Amino acid sequence: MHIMEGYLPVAHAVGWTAVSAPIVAWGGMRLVRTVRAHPETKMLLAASGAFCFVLSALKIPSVTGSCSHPTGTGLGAVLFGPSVMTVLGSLVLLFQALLLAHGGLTTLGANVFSMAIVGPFVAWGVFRLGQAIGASAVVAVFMAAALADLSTYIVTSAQLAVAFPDPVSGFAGSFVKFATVFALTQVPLAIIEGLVTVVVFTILTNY
Amino acid sequence: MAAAAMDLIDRIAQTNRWSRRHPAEKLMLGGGLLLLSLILPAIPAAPLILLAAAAAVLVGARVSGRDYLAILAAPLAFLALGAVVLAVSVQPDAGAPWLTVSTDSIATAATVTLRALAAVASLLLIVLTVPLTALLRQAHRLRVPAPIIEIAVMMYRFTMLAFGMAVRGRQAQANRLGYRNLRRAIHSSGLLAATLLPRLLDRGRRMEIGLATRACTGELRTLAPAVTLSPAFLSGAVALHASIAAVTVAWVTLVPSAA
Amino acid sequence: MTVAAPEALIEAHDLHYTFAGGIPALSGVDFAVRSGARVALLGANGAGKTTVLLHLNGSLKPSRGTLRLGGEMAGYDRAALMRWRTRVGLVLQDPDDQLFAGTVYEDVSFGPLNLGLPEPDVRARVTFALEALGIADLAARPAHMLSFGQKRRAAIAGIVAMRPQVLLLDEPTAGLDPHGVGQLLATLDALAAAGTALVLSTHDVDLAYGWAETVALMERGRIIAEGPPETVLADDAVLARARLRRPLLIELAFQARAAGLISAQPFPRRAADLAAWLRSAQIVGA
Amino acid sequence: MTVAAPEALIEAHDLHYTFAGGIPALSGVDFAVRSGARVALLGANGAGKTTVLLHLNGSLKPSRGTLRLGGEMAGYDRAALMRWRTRVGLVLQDPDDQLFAGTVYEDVSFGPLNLGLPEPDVRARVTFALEALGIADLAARPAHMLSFGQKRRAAIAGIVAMRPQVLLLDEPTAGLDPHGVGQLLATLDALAAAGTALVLSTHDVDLAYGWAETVALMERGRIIAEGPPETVLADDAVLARARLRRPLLIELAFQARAAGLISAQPFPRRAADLAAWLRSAQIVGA
Repeated sequence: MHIMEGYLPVAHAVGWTAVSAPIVAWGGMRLVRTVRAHPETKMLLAASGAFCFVLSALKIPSVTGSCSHPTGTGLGAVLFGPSVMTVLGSLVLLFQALLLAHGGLTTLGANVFSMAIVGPFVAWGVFRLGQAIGASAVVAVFMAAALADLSTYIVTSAQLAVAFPDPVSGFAGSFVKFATVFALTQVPLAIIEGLVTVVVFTILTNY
Repeated sequence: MAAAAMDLIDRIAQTNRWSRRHPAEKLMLGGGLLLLSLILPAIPAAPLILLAAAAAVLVGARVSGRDYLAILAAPLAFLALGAVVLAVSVQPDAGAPWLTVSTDSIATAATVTLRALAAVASLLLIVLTVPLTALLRQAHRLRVPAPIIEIAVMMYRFTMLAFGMAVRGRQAQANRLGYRNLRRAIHSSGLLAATLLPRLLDRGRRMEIGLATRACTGELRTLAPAVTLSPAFLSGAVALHASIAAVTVAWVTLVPSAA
Repeated sequence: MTVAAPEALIEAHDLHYTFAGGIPALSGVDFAVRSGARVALLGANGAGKTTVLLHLNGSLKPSRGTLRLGGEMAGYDRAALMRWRTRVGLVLQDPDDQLFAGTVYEDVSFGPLNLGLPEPDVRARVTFALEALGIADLAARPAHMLSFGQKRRAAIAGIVAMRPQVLLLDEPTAGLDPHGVGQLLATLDALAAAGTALVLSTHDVDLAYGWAETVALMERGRIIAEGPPETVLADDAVLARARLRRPLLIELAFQARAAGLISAQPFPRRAADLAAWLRSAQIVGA
Repeated sequence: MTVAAPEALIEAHDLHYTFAGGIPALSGVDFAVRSGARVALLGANGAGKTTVLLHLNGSLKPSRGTLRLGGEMAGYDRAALMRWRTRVGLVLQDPDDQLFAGTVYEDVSFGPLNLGLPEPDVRARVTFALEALGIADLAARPAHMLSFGQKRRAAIAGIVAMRPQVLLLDEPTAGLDPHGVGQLLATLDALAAAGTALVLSTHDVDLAYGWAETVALMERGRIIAEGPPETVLADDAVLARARLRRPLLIELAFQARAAGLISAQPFPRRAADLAAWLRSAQIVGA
């Protein structure tokens, strides 16, 4: 679930784009440098990007029946690193907007911030933290993927709350509303994404 | 699965009556409407934009109404849910929060929903008439570095291959009852994803050989068929944008309650 | 004295199906699989063979038409599909689409485990399937380290381990060299002898002629002819419609007739029988 | 009077190659491609056909042995590889490994652009290649909207647009139905008539027998026999070593002989010539 085309007021659309653009540009520059030095990585990056896109579009057994879906950014961040994921995640969002009419172009900046920046960095941070405190790889990967998924939806709720504060209870009330509808229903899905990611991670590191 | 929706959108984008038109024409038309939907007051602009965008897709590009509605269904569901959330207010006093509805919140919900509807229709106009790769070709105008565009073009290709693999893989698992309960389904999904990545990376390596045999220099330069820009189409688009803006301005000035 | 015809294992009636974008895939397919069947679903690329197979095990739901299993109307709810797939197994064309990470043994155990069988039964079925396909020695190999032919066998073993009554195979000989094809057909013969009904799709007329008991010829989402291979595959009109050619052995028989050797019916089905057939041919002219 | 044999376009001598993991792929391959050649590289799966083709256009470098191009030792630096690939084109087996661009037109333009040609020349070559393969109407299609046969043609067009002197094709008929194979062979005939030397790999003995001028039989990384198809493919000993069978038409000739019809040499190469061949056959016994 992303913020739909036209849902954000102009100022917000521009604002979130301004926040996301430098971070994605930073990731993009690092990527371009890698690719210029090793042109063959282009193909592997494209294949990885396609993998992330398919992950995010895989219908995992849905509990809520909502339009929620996994983000796939947790696994991507653990496998490819967060700076690569900012770019691949942005491309995934662009593809979702253009191939699935899911999300949007004017809301791309906001969605990139929640899914391609916050999600991967949370995942990466949690994974590194887990390793640092000696948690098993399984636990670290589970937490990284589940929290990346959940944080994306919390940020989305916050973005919507900032844009549409409740006439009575302001940002806080609005955040509660959006979080209840969008983020809370995502909790079981986040757990499932965590579990699936553990299966994937275990297999990929074993074979 | 999303694969069916993507397949439908991609197929329409590749085969609609406007698919051979210069991408810039349709980007101009759809992008202009999208911009107007954001900056003009939703009443009366949004209904006009919705009408114009839908007409362009259905009449101009000859997209079937059934397909159009099927694609619109998902955003409509989001809109309906969002409208309810916006229309209801949380009253945090008296201990437990209360839900109330006010004219203000209903007005916000209506405006936002209308505007988003117009914007989605404009987005669909672009999405359904311009093939993704034609759009990516235009990205260099936005000064996107060539390697990023090349990765995106390749990613599109791999995405189409990956979706096929995922759909068939899932079918194969379902044939062996891999989705009979939640536990097995989580296991099967994990297996499927874990199989997909090495297969895609393998595909990437073989593609590397495929490109090398064509004297690849490191860059992935290609040439698109030459298409000419139609000045008539472009001026039509601009005229449409201008008249929607003019009607909106006139409405806002003449109808006192609109202000 | 009237004996009721044995109930068909699968009976499809008037199947219609349309792909996304409104492209018709099937337009009125009638097809039955009886116990002990050896059917070749023959057709050019794009004729609709795969789509028929996907309907026969419930992977696709027809937009019109009906499917009966053992005489009962097929259901598409979770429980009905489960029962359906235990009875009708489908092997997809590309083995890479159905082999998942892990060893051959693990992969073959996937289906029996999903059936919820106790471990000893699962192990017994895996052993049985691996032996039936002649790949017991590959059990511990990871799937990506197999040759193409071995992958194909492992994929079939994964379905055979579910002990289906009907085994559907989508282009099972594609990509196999003559030796691999021979091995595969021998395996299929063994499965048929053990009582499994077999339906395979192919565009190889020589294969269909030599292997099948019944040939169903597909073209543009329809079955345009069905019957014994020596009849269907000698009918130039339907072959032309299906954009296929005569099997070489039939071609030879026609040419022999044209050369003045009147053929003795029936045409030989295997190249090895050619000598006997030529010997029995009545010589005219010369 | 001595006339120097025309210099071979490619001449491979004693090629050795080992895959990662130490598995030997080639162990001493000698192979030459002369102008006007129509060679079928025939062998079972895993015999080393693809590895030979990858060496012939410089995609793999032999661990031992030499390659000469037009008499000169092949180089593996960037400039040498570039010249090499302009002269020797390789079409991979799976067209999905080769098609990368958004549309067929763009994809076919890739090679000519890499050659550094000016835009009008690139466009001319794309148009020529699309027409040579009969897919001009598919120019604006993306690869995933093509049928398998169309993908194959698009992949070949991408190489033909580079106007190579030698065209190498890895299993070009794999996955094609009889109609598709017929179309492809007609296209190859046209390219051969225009002066392109052709080498194709296959495990289809009937195809090799009917199409090739020279057959090179591979087994375990070696070429174990080379010569005209009617000689090589009638030699049961080498066929057995290569795990292949006789072409059906040769089988027929043998069976006819066994049946008491002494065959008139040479064996017919096409099924259509059978009647004439049978008519000319000397009848013994009867």
